[in-house]
Amino acid sequence: MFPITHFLYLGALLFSAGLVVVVIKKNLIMVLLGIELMLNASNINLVAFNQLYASSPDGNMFALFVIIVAVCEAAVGLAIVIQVYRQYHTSIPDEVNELND
Amino acid sequence: MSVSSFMFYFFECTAAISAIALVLIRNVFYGALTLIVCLLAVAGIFVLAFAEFIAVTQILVYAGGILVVIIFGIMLTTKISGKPLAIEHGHVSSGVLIGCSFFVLLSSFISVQLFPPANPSLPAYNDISVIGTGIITDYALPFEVAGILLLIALIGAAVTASHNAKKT
Amino acid sequence: MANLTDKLELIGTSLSFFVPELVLTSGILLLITAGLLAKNKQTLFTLTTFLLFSASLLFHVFNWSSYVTPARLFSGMLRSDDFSAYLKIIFDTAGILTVVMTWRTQKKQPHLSEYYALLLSIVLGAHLLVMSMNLMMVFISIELISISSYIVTGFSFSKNSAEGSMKYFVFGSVASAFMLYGFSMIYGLTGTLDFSSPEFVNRLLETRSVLFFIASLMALTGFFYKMAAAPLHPWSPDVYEAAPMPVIAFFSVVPKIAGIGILTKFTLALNIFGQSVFDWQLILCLVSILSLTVGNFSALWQKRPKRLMAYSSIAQSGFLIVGITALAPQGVHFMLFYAAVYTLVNFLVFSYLQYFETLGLDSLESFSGVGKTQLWPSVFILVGLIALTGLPPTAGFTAKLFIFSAVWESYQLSGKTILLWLLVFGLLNTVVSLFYYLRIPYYAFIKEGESVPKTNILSFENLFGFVLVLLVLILFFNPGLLMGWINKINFVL
Amino acid sequence: MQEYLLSLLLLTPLLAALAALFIPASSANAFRYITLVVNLLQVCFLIPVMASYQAASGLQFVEQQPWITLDLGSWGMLKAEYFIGVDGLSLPLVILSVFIMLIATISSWSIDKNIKGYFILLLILNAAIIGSFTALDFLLFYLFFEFMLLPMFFLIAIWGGPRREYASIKFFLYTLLGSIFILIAMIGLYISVHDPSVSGRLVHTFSIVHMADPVNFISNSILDPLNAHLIGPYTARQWAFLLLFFGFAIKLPMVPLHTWLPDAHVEAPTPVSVILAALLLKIGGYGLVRIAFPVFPEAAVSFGWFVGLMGVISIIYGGLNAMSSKDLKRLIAYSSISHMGFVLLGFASLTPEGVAGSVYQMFSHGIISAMLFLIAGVIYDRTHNRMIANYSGLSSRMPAFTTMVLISFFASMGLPGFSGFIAEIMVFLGAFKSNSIQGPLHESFAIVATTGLILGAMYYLWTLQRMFFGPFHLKGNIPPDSIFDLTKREYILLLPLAVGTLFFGIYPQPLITIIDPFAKNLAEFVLSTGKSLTLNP
Amino acid sequence: MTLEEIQLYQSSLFTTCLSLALTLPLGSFLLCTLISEKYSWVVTFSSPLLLLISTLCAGLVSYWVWNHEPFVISYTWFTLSGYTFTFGILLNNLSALMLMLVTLISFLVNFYSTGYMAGDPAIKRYFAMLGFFTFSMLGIIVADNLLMVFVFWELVGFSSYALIGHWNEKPAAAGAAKRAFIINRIGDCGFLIGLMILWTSTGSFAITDAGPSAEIFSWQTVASLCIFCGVAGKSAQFPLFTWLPDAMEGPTPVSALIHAATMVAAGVFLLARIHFLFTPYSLDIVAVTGCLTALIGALAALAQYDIKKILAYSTISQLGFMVMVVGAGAPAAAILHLFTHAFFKACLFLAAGSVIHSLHQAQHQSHTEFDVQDIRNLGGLRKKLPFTFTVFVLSGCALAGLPFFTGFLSKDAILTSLMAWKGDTWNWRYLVFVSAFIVSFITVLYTFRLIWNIFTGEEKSTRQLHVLESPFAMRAPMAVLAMASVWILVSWNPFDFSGWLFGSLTQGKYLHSAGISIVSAVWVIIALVAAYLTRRIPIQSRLLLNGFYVDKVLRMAEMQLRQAGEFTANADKKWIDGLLHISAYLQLMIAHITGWFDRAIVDGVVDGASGFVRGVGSFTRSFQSGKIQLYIFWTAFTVIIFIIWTLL
Repeated sequence: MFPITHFLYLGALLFSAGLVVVVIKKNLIMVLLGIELMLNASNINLVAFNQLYASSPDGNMFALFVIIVAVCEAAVGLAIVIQVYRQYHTSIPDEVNELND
Repeated sequence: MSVSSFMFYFFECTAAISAIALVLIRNVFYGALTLIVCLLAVAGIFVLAFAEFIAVTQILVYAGGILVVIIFGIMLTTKISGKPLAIEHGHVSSGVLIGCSFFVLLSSFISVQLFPPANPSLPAYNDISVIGTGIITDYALPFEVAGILLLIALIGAAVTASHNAKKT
Repeated sequence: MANLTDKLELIGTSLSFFVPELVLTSGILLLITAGLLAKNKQTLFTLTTFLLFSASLLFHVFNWSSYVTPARLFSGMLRSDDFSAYLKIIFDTAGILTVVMTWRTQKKQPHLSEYYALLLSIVLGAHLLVMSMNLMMVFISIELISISSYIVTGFSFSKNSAEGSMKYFVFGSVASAFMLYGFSMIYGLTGTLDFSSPEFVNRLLETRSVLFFIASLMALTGFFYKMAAAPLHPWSPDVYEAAPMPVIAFFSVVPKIAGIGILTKFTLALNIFGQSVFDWQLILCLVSILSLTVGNFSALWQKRPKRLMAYSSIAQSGFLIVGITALAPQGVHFMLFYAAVYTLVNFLVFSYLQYFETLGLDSLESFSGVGKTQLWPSVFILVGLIALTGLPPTAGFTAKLFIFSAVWESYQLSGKTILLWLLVFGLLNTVVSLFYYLRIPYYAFIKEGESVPKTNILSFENLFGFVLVLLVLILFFNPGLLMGWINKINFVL
Repeated sequence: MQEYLLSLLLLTPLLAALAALFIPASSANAFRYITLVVNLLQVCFLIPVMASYQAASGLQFVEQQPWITLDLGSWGMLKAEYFIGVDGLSLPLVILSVFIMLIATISSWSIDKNIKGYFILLLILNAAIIGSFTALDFLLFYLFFEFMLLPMFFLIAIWGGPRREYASIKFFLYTLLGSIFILIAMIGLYISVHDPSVSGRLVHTFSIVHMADPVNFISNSILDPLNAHLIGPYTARQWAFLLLFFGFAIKLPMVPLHTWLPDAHVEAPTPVSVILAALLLKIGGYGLVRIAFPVFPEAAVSFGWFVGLMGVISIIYGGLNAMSSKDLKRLIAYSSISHMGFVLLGFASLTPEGVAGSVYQMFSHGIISAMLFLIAGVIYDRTHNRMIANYSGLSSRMPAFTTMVLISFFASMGLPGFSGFIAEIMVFLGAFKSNSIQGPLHESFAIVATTGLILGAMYYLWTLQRMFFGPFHLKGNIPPDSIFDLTKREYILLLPLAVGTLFFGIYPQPLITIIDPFAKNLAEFVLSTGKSLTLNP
Repeated sequence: MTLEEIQLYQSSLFTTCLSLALTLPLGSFLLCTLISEKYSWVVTFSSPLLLLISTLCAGLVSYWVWNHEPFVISYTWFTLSGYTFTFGILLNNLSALMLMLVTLISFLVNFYSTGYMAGDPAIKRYFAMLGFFTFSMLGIIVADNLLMVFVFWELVGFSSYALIGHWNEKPAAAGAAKRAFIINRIGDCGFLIGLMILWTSTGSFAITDAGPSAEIFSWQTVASLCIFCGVAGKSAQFPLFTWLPDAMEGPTPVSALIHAATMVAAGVFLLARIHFLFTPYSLDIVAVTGCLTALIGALAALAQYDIKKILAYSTISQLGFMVMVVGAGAPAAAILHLFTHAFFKACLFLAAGSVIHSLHQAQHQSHTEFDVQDIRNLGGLRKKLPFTFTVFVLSGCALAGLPFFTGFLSKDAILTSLMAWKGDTWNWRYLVFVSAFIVSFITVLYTFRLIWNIFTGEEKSTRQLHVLESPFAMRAPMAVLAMASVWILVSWNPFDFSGWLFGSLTQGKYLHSAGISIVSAVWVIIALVAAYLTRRIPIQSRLLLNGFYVDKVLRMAEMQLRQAGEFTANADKKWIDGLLHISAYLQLMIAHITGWFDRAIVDGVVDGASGFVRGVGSFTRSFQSGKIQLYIFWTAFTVIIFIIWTLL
């Protein structure tokens, strides 16, 4: 098998990239993509680690459920995005800030 | 260098590059496509990490599911205004700052971390049956809850998206 | 396939401990289907939900004895013990109160059946969360809570509510992504997802790696986010302002207390009886001080009651965390007391805010002169706010007294200066909080203003409020009623 | 009956308040009379107490019922009791409270805005004050202490003058700040103190009596006197003492924590300022000697000089401020700050004379300040103008009133024959003597404090000269016909007080017999225990 | 104590007399206060009557006590932690003498007042305060411990305040009263400190306790000097004498009683009473102070225009005389002078009063306006007021210390004791001795200038006035007092002061030098001549007129205090609240921006704490921009901060 750290580096990269995307993109859909990316990063970790603790499929199972959750989030997220778009006629997060101090 | 290791590093690079590309790209549509590439690469990595089932799910759900939905979403949100798909970046410095700092932090500590050695014997759970039994025994509860989660999510999404403020 | 069968056996036995959750689940399905069939039978929906919650509540109360001995369910996914049972009772009570609040405005609430289904699923998630012993379970149940919350936030279908749910969604997903990453790392470093299992503890004892610290910190962020504790708080004011009043009341109790519940379990696991190399007490102290500061000080500026209460709830989660900073059973007991009192008081205040909202008072200025025409509501909300401030003769005072005693005690044991600072700072925050808690009564009683029409004193709200006020006072004069019960909870990890 | 007198004293107002809740607000006079009746009842309850009080034997009329008893598992038990009683310190103050509340009620007769609320709050306040003077359980004391805040807040904020919001909130936040200090100390104390009467398991008690005995501190607890736990420069016990001291000093009020007082007084309606000056300020001093000094004797000894210094500063600073204030009520307010300084000085001296003098001062200041504020009220009721500069030569138009003013002013100046003199002379003797019995104060404190007397003479006589003497004329468009002499009700209010201060000035023995044993015991206990604790920490 | 003494002291007659003598003045006070307005005429009879009775009783008591063992009786006032605070009576020769003196003069003044104050609207208050004053004065005299003395000391001050300010609608009177009280208060603080020292070191206030101590810097020195501050305040010693001239704003009989005869003498009396307490060191200070006062008073008296002011300054200087001789260790001489001075000075004041009175009456008939007290307007009243003239001359001679008058004898006693005190070797005490002579010289000067200016020469403003002699009620007391200024009163031999009085005060231990008598007699004659020659020359000196500007200094000090008051008031507003403020301006600004609510609550309240609080608030809330991505950024950022911080 391959050195575990290589998986982890990739995971870290994906996570950070996802974070950056979430913060900088001026489009809600892109933010969504960023979130997916972050979730995937952890998936990589889980699967990779499962190789070390092969006695039980915990890691993979977890990854499986993460994917399911990701689906739900994506679905709900899109619904919300569309609703926001209906109300504000924009998908730029910064312009959706009526609620603030 | 064996084929498998070549594949592995190829997938790694693809995933990494596409991830970074996703950060840089200013077009929603291309962004979505890059993400597909990234996810496929990750699926490849899963395969090489002896998790074919996860890999398959990844490909099906993401590539087949989420991405379609997302692209559909893109269409929906851009069609109405007819704006170009190009988007700007905001808060770049802050975003990059935290992104980099996280990556540096994590990778630096990952590099010094010692992990227990993998047991060389080929894992036994490799076949689908283990997962199958797992789902109905040890992981029955999470599985059921996930089901409820999906249900709630779909109902919710339906209500949210379908409800038109004008009507009520 | 022998072990398969007896695993199924195990599941069967576990189900006997799982009745309330099953009730709730079936309730969800029931309501959804009912919603599809009968669109506008609001009272029916309300009643059903009410009954469901009370069923689950009563089950816990009557089978209390069965929870005293901890039991591992679903091959270690969950554990049913009296700690979680107590919290579950709080959740169900909160659910009931929310239903009552909603009942007052159900006519104005579209998609009522789905709305109730979502409430049920949130409570279900909370139940699972406080029971779960397994990171996977934790993740899924938190997601169950979160996703339902995202949706229910948008349930007044206004411009703002859409924005609120969007913010909630984005922030929440990122937070859970953090948590998930943390979990994955913890899994990698300990090799197990069950954080109560001995191997988890053993790995903890031998690992001193920074990576593990970062991972667990990221995991904690997920919990802090659920509790809306600083620095994971920014979503809450916007969400609170967007969501319908009952939902806010619900949010400020159920996810918060679920969060503190799992936080307690997890930090106690991490702390391994003080043998951990990392100073988790410090982290908790910092977070609570931060929450108190952010909550109390930002609230000073607010002009709208909803937003004000949002910040107050941030501060309150700070106080809840104060309770567990001691990382000692007694502190947790006091935290449980605080949680119960907080639930009561919170619903007291919110129900009256809703009442006043229906009279058209949605900004602090608009409360001017309400004390004249709406004497009892104003008096009751005053009692509630005093309790939130933590002044005698309300249970709020007792609760604060208890949790800060816990801090002093643990300072006495550990001699960490940060605890002393927490004590002084936390209590001085009470003075600050007075600034804004007093604002509503201040307007109501002291300012003259165009006052709303007089209404009948014997309204439902007053009855409801009176009961809650009575409870709050009784718990001050005889906290033993509750503490005696709480003290029986033997808190084992 | 005998042993429930205090409870009756305490609960009657509460019950009355409860009853009054259900009377329709329209029947205004009902509330007035209810309150009056309650006050008279309290007087009736008080008489047997005074009659059968044995000065020699400390705490009496003790009533001790279990209130909160919690099992805290690993910690042992938590015990708070309904524990009340009176001794040489609290009895005079209770007597004072009852009579002052009566007078306040009578002077509230003229209140006509939202009468129901007003009198209910007054009743609650009444109970709270009596309670805090009789409570011997720290939690109970704290309950009553806090309970005073809200009624007072609303009384000032709703029935107050033009700047009432400012004044009320300022009052509330200052006092709350103080009570938070006290709360911190209280938490520490009850965790560190156990009840020796219960053998077997550890019982954390709130009883002040137990706290006042060093042996009851759990060994190695933070506040354990036998092994000092250092926090920064001082021991934890010294910190706790300082917390209590400042908590109560805000209430007292002590310079520089006093700025809430003038505002509160100026804005509050007359009866409320009477209560505020005559009773609420006393609770600060009361708490100081009831809790802070006996519980932390060694801190009291080591910080005594500081307390005394603060007292002297308050005396002089208050006097100077009074001299320069243009508003009659403000002047009186500052004069009370100056007079409460004597209380601090006397307590700090840790001599029997000093302590007795301070208690006597609290009592006499209670009477005198009530009189002073009533006088300010008399003028304000007539003209709604309190500016000293706007009046001149009132004595020609209001001779009787001027006599009352003379009496109150000279009483407050400490002229022999008035109660203030006895108090101040004892405080001075004590403060000067302190050093010679290894007390904390240096002679110079007393000597400097005497300037307070000169200042007192200056501002009062100056006020007399400006307002009452000289040719009669009014400024600030006050209608001259609005000036008329005392009404019957005002006589009824002022005369008893005048007689009181004269009586206690000429024949102090009865009051001193009550105070003396307490003062002697406290002074000796604090000084000796304090010394012994500081010698072998 | 012999048997018959004991019997006497226990006899009910004695006790009744004593109690009557002491309490009747109080009775008059109560009567006057309680009696209703429309019966106020009663008081004009009741008060003198009561005083008369009390005088008679006092006379009897004094006669019985005279030259016997002192009568001592003491009751418990209150007991505190083992100490007993007593009030009691100590009657020895000294107090007996004073008892008689005070009651007598008080009676005379009361009697006089019935004429002088006739028709005054506040006559009730007047007689009430006279009675109260007499009572408290008697209290000082008979008290057997210093605390009691202090009590009555203050009460005397109070009644003096009330009487000076009797015509309180006159701003000058009100002001004078205030200043008198405050300056006395300053002295009394010294007294109080003395009491504290006494208490701390002996644990009692008894006058009979506490023998003198040998060493100089003992607590007795300090205590005695502190008490001397009180004396300086009451009997107008340097530098606290300035209130006495102002006090002349009060009615003249009051000046006669309080500010000439009795109250101001109380200081001297106290000095004599607690003489044992004084160490040599403190005695020297006393002597010097007295000498200084005597000089200042005498010189100032030269330059005054106002009759009463002249008399006031002369009183100051005479008091200085007495204090000086007490300092010289001869209290008996001081008391002798006190005794004589009480009579003739009271007489002088009453005479001046009668002049003023009759001139006022005259003014009322013919509506002319001029200051009747200004001697520059007066002159040649000899024919118009023959009786007053004679009385004035008689008592004036006594004041000047002419032979065959009491004044001569008492002065003689003083000079003699001073001579004895100064010793034979040359030292600073000679200065004191010499200045005593100078003072007596100046005394003659101003006395006769006064007489000449009022009564001789040609009339000035009073020419066309039809002046009448004052009524009997006023003449009688003057006559009595004038009689009392003849030498017979104190001793048979006009050149030997050692009469019944002095003899028994000193138990016969005194020295008498004929030399001094002759010298002083001659000295007086010279002075008389000088006075006659210089009578027309007006002395114009602002310095003297204002009593060496000591008053200015005091007023300046008072101003300083007021300044301090303003200062602290500022400190309150600006600093103490301002410490809580971040700054007043910021407060205002925020207030204007955020509307009245914040002005009322948040800014206002605990003014700037809230400024600070709001500061923090606005900081914590500044992250709430409403931009979700920034939320995420801040959160992630804080998490990183957490990680890094906890790792470091």
